[in-house]
Amino acid sequence: MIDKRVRSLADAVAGIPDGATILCAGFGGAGLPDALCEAVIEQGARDLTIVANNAGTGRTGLAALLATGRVKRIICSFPRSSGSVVFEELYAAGRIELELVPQGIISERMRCAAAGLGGFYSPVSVGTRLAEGKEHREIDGRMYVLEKPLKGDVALLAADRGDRWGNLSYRKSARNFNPTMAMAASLSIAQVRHFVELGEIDPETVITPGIFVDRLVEVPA
Amino acid sequence: MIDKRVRSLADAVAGIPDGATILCAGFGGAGLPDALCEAVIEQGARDLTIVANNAGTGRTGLAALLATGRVKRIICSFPRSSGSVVFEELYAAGRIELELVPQGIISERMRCAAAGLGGFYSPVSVGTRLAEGKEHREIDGRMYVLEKPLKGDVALLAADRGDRWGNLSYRKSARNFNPTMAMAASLSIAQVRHFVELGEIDPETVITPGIFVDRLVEVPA
Amino acid sequence: MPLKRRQIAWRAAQDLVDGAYVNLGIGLPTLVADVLPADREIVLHSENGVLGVGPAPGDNEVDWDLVNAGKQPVTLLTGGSYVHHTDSFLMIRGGHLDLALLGAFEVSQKGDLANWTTDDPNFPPGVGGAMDLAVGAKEIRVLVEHTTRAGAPRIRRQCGYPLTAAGVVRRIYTDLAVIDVTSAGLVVRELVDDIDFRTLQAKTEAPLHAAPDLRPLRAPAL
Amino acid sequence: MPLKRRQIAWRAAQDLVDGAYVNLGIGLPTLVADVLPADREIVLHSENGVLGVGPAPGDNEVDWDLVNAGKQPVTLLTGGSYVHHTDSFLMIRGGHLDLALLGAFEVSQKGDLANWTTDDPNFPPGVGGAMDLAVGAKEIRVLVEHTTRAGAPRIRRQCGYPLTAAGVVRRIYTDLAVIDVTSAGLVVRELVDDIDFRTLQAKTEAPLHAAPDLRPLRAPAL
Repeated sequence: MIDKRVRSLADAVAGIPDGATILCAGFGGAGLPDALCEAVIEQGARDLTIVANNAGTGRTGLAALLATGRVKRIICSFPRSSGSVVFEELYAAGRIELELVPQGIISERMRCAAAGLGGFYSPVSVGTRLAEGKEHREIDGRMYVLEKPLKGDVALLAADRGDRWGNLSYRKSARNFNPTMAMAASLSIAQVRHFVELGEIDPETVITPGIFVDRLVEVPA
Repeated sequence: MIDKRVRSLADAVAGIPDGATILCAGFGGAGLPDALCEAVIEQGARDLTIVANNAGTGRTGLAALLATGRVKRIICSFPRSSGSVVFEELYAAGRIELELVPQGIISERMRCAAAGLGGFYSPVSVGTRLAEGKEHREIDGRMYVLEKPLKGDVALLAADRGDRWGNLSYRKSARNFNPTMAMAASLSIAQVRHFVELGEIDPETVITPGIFVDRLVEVPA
Repeated sequence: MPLKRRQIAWRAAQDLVDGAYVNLGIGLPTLVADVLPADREIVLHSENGVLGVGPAPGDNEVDWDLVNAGKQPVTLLTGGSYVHHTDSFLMIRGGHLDLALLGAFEVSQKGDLANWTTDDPNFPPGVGGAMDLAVGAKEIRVLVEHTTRAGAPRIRRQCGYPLTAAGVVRRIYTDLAVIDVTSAGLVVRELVDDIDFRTLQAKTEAPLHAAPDLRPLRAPAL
Repeated sequence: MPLKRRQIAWRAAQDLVDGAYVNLGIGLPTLVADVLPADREIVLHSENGVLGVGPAPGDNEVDWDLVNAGKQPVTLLTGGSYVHHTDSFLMIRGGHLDLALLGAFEVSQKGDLANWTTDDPNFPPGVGGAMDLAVGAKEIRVLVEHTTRAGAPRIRRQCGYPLTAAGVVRRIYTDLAVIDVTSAGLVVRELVDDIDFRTLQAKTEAPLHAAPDLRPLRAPAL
């Protein structure tokens, strides 16, 4: 019998090793696994690399994890959101490395890893500073840069509903990076607002099939 | 006002030019746009390239289109299904070119075109005859071949429900190649079992957003 | 009178055709969602996976699971749908959007766009979806205030800030003018009433050409 | 007695662990769906976008929108779901499946797999999802009749037919034996009762080694 549900946030994040690359879903506050981020603080892993769209806001969730000083590097597209005070302090103090990647390319690089591919040619960033050092190639008259897969050791996800097989559904734009990150990590962990019985999520409307999810924990909104 | 619905199969396939590359969805009989295939016979385009998983069965639908002799080339993964009699006759007679592509690579190459990428590195077919002539590259200790995007001039799709914006939903495994082909063609045409009012397909469960669909015609099952 | 921000958005919205798929970038372009022409169906795309963005919600309708690229609450039109980020950027990069309306720090006379970093060492850069949009949408138009608060021109011979993409911008909507980027240079199509062409040129680093049918740029009070 | 096809499937099914994600190829492997151990939850994947394939439907339950890789009608387990082809092959190629059970024309002593073409000029080749599966699943096992109808061995020193993938097969289930592909060669783990090892070797081109704990291969009548 398959049952990926765990009872506590501590169980959900158990075993994350030092040095892990953690994919952290969410766009602003929507679909953000804030409870899981805070559970990682308790869990204690350090020397972390975080992959996320933003760099946390306020002093909770991802920002709280950054504030511990245990994140050495963040790969994101837009750390400049209003309220990213913790990141800005760390950045100004030179206490965190930033790898800036265009938003669609972060997502596509994670999908590339998830799909077992070795890389892809992208037209994005050609002619800009972000293409410096990347391999260039002209294909059918257009210039592309080679982008490499981006795989996570862990993905932290936030979904609306989840069942014991790990099937997930989301609400509205809270879907965002969650489905791709779920596919792109060795250990995918979801906080869900509601545990539901197997079969309650219509098979046509499962957005993340359980095959991509390893653990889920209920965190009511 | 957006209204992509057309009244007849003839209107649906109007304007397909000679020499077009047509992506034809379906896996076996599920999700197969048989009425659209037959409408292309009436429409008259010739020197066609068909991209499909299979090569038609029996004497109707895709097989009927092949039987006209107006398909010069087929790109597919599995033309060997039982009942692919028309294709087998044409193939034995040397009257149709076959490009055999692994099933997942057909799909990924179409997605690559849909996503505006220049190509991708795939581990599939390495060390086999199907990799001959392809550019090889070792990445992080694994060998890959370079695969190129595969774009359609036209996609022929079969869906369950569709609305005037072109939003589509499917039933069960009839989904198959439809969503990817919808994204990968310049002109995407769907036969749908049921026209529904805008909003009847739950926004969470639209599988093919209308942005990818140009025309739809109602063909009851 | 220079246009207010909402009026710049209104002017850009007037050029959207019925049935167009249009991405709205953060900042000024986001305002376009609230001032669309009532006689057309325009499908707004937001990079975070919303197709069919509606106007801002009323105070009682705010749902923090439904936000736009600027993380502000929005609504969904009937017929709209949600996709995940990878599919949303497939739409962007794959040429499925007719138009992207973007903000900018600077635009050059050749249509180069700079909108992701000012290189301020105290301020982290943020590229977001700007580079994906700049190379992916079928057409790029920019909404921007004509000068910085300090009065420096944003429409320049060459961008001083690092590029987002080269040669992609086709039209610029500012608080003072509507300007097309053409192979013959920058052509002013519309100009606000109380500024003359020479004054406009003085606020613009790149050379401007007046369109033969130069028209007044006017917007309702909103 | 050699096993019947359904019994080969049954034997392969006994090795599936609770919670495993398993792809079933066309032909013999497809039969596995109907003979799964009742005490385990095993999630069967079908390349055409079905995760959680159930047993064959009753005559009144056939739905031609729900088929397996062999285009035969199937059912869906509670908890199952549908994806499109590109996502289905992402699952396959990205290493998300624990195991793929595939059919074969031939398997070599090094685990090379040949299952897509016999090079018969009168008969078009068909690769389907075989190459994607062969390189993508975490483990590959083959279900095959030990010899062709003409009696030619299918387990060979080297494959005579064009390869699907090199060195990927880890275990072979036949109507006569269960054989592991190891770095020390082919090791027979189980052998049907009424055939001795020497007879098995005679029906096999590649050299075989008997496992120290060689056991009888038995299956219920089914």
